[in-house]
Amino acid sequence: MKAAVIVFPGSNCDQDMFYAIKEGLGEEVEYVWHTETSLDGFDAVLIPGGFSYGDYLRSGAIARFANIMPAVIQAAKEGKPVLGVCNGFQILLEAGLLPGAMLRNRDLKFICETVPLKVVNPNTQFTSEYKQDEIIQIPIAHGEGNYYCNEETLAELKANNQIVFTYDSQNPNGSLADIAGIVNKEGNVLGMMPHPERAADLVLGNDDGLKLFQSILKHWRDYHAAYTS
Amino acid sequence: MKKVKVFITLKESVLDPQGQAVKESLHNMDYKNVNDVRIGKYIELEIEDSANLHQQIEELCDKMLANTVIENYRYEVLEEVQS
Amino acid sequence: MKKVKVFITLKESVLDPQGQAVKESLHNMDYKNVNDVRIGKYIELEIEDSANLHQQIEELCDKMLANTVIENYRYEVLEEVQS
Amino acid sequence: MPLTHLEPSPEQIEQDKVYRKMGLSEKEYENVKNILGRRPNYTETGLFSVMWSEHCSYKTSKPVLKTFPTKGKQVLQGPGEGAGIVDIGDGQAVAFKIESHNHPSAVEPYQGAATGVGGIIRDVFSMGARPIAMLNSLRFGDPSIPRVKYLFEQIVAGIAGYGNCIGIPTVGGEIAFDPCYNENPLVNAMCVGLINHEDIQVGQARGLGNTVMYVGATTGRDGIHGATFASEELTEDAERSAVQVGDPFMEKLLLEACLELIKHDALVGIQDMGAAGLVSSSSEMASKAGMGIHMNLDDIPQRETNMTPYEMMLSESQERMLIVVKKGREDEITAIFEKWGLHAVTVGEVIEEKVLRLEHKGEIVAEVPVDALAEDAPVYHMPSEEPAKYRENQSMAPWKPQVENIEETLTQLVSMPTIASKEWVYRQYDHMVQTNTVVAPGSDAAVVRIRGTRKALAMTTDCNAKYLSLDPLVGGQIAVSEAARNIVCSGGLPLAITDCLNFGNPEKPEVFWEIEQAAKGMSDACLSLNTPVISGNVSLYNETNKHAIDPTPVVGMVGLIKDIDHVTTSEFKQAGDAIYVIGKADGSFGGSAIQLLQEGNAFGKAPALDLAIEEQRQAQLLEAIQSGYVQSAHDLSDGGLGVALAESVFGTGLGAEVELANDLAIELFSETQSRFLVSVTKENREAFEAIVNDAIFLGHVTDKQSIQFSSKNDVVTVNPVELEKAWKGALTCFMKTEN
Ligand SMILES: Nc1ncnc2c1ncn2[C@@H]1O[C@H](COP(=O)(O)OP(=O)(O)O)[C@@H](O)[C@H]1O
Ligand SMILES: [Mg+2]
Repeated sequence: MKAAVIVFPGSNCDQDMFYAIKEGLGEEVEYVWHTETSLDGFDAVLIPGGFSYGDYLRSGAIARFANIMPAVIQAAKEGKPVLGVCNGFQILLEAGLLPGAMLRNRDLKFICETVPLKVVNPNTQFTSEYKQDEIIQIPIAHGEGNYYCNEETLAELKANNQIVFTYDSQNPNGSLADIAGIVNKEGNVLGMMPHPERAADLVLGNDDGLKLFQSILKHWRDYHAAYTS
Repeated sequence: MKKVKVFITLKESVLDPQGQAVKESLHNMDYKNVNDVRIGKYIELEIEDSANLHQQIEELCDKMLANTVIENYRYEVLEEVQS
Repeated sequence: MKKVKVFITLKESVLDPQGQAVKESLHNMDYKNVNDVRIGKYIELEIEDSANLHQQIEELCDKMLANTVIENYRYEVLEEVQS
Repeated sequence: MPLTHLEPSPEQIEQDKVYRKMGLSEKEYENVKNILGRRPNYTETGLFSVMWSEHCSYKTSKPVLKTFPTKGKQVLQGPGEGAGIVDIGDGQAVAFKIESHNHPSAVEPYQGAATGVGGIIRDVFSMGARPIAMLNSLRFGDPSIPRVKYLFEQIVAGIAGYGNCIGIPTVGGEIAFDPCYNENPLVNAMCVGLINHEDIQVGQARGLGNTVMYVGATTGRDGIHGATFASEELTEDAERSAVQVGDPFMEKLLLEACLELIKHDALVGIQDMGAAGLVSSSSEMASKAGMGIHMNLDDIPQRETNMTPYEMMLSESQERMLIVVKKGREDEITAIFEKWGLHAVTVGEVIEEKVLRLEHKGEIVAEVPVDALAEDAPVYHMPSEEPAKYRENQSMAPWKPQVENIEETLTQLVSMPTIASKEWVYRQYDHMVQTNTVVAPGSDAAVVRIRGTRKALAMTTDCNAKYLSLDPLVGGQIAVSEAARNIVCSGGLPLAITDCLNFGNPEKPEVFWEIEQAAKGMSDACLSLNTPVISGNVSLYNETNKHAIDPTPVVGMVGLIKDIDHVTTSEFKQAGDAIYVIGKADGSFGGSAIQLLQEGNAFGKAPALDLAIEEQRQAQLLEAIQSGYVQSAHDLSDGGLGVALAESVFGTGLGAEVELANDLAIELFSETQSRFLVSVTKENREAFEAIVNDAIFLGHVTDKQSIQFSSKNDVVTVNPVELEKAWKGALTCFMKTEN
């Protein structure tokens, strides 16, 4: 599998994502600069966290107009897995690949800590290695992770099983329905505020996030096996 | 050259955590007569005039300056400014 | 009950990194006719009327809403709103 | 049209003593006239006034700084450049420096702190190093005062805002509260970077005819005279125009672009524009290279219209760098910056004559010798005098606390803002980005691994100013020793220090005496512990209404952990482990937390320190850790053994039973120096004791949620759950209560 890590000016978790794939997963990975226009040849698209364009105006608001974005949208249409973490999630929202928007954290402060997440939907290509309702420890680090959408959208998210991760026990940022991560209807675009790439190396004391990347890989392998056999 | 003022506000239905916090601290500071606080953005643009100026401003607002999932906007086009 | 609109802008001499970044990206998106962008805050208050309303609003702005070391503010008091 | 005609003429400057307002003394002005052989014009007077300010020239602190030990096998770059650099083997090195942004933070706390962080990061990447971690050392007044609370909240937010955005983890630091900082908070930021030996850069403008380029943010009127401002006491009407706004996004681009630039062979020299902006970067680069610079100010990217040469040269707009490149290679350099959306522009060239020559609208508007601005700035030997307060403290009879209820006292101690958990603060800092943080804030030193090796770096900042207020010499020794203890407890060998000397007005002989004594103490400790001073910063005039702060020489230290397996943290690991304290309690209470708690102020003698013992214990503990015998290690600092034990239990769900030889109040709360709390598995006890001479066995880690202290005539049990609540909640509680 070959993954692309999209790099915008101001991305700062690009390396972390890169190492999660390269060292955590042992798969091929390349950085793709925001000025590129094609993602041909990549099997998965990863939009890392950080402060693209300084988070100025609104987080993700400027990045969605980068030259690479049409290719990201194209990849999503083709059914390739697209993962947006933290700022990547915010960009996916701004780009309309996922529904809803982000507000500032309830207590208006940036929060960096490891929090328990519940895997509400293990039946996606990003979560198949987790068990239903498994509690995992994943770091968060954001100032605007307070997910919001209107009632119809929320009803739809629930009806389609699009809520993938929720905050367990304590909601750190005030997000609607404790939402920490959602997928699109088709199930191939995941946006999440917590950082699985920060929990993919035991030297740092936690590899609960690794299964997310392993799920992507497994799905890709199964899919390939189906096509090549 | 025109000066354009854009006012961006959160939609009524959307909770405004910042406005809430300001209101609470105003109450704590004994400004009890402040009933509501909503915090939005105020953007000033200097933009070269064109035939479809209004259309262009709306495009800018819709696409970039405001997130219409949660925000409303309003704008005013002001007098000519010297460039 | 009065509605008050407060406009908070960065002082002229103070750098506006947000405005700068937005301007640059508008240029990259081919909105080359946007010459300047300054980003400030727009705050709406609902406040019970009082004899010294203006004094109170100014106090609020000075103490809490604006950071007068780097920001200027302006406000408008609007029509009565129903509470 | 140039606005220079509005400026006073050279004659008027002399007559009306305009130079005084800019911060030059009569004598200094005369000196400038001698150097130039004429009266300086307005721009030139400005150049001298900022470059000769304490902040840029260290004119009063230089004689003191000269006494620091700066040499060592490990030192690749000592003081004098953007940051100091020490070797860590395998062709790798670590660059670090600490810097103050006290005055700006007192006026505009968010931006003051943010730009402080931005400035120190530039210092590190301008050496060619990639910043891998940030720390910060903060001092605030009494947190029940609303203004203090506001400063605290905003300063922390500013540090977070900048560091989080740029993507460098903020992994550690320290915070203390004391009324002496009520109006004068201290904000010291430290940056640590990683570099390969061959990439080390210096800020020099070498090579006749080479091109001087400017890159980064545009120049505005912000922060004009900031350096002078930092060299004065804070007054009510302190110059507010000095406020600068940080742009971490711009800095992130600048950082990435500069680290790419470093690898380019067309680069000759690079320096950030920090204090005194264009003047200091250009004159220092030229002076160091023995050359001069001709600059055309029309080419300086400007944010505002009608800027005068004076304004451009003195502006402290942030996120700017000055670079010197080989002539004819400018396009290659421009291309690197273009990729990052930045515009590098040519603004001048290196000339033979050792002058800084400024051209503006076709005229030469200033011409001054670079050495006079930089290396040959005046140096003053200030009178110093032992303060009466010191003699009084030395002659006092030892103070002893009266403790009725151990549990209550311990609860009060862990609730003191200085001792309480700083989670409220570091939760706002992204301490994990870059995914190398092995030990996050909350233990002794932070630990950051070096990817692709077995190595890791331990880092910390420390200074207990209360001890220094009683005895700056011993306090200075303790500050360095405490930093080293934290490094050792984490499994690291202390390598070197950076320091930030925060003091009051050096023109007062008593204050200057404190500076000298503190520096002497720090030097003693640096020599004993083999941690030379490789970089640092001085912040004087920290006074409001004539009250100086406690002497606060903050020590930033980095240590090398040879193997990631040696990483050790402070909390207990498992029930059954043996608990040891290294070193006996001797009843030192001068400046202790319990004295502050019970008496409201510090008095008496500071705790004594024996550097030979300090060195020996640190070496032995490190050996025991490296041998794999140690489960947890924690140094005893504020609050003594009682607090250290409690901290080692917090968050573990474990408990402890310890037996102490003497009176519990003395055993638990005295702040005798050079002590450590260590836990060791049963199997390793003998091996551990064989290495560490002064280890005293105290008892065991238990799986009961209680801490039991017993002595000959006392048994006291403390509930660690309640204690932890008090410790964790204290700061949050302070920040939540409204005034
Ligand atoms: N300003 C700060 N920023 C980040 N971390 C901090 C800050 N202040 C304290 N900490 C962290 O809290 C922990 C306890 O700090 P402190 O009590 O000063 O430790 P010690 O006494 O061992 O030096 C340390 O891990 C320290 O890095
Ligand atoms: Mg410690």
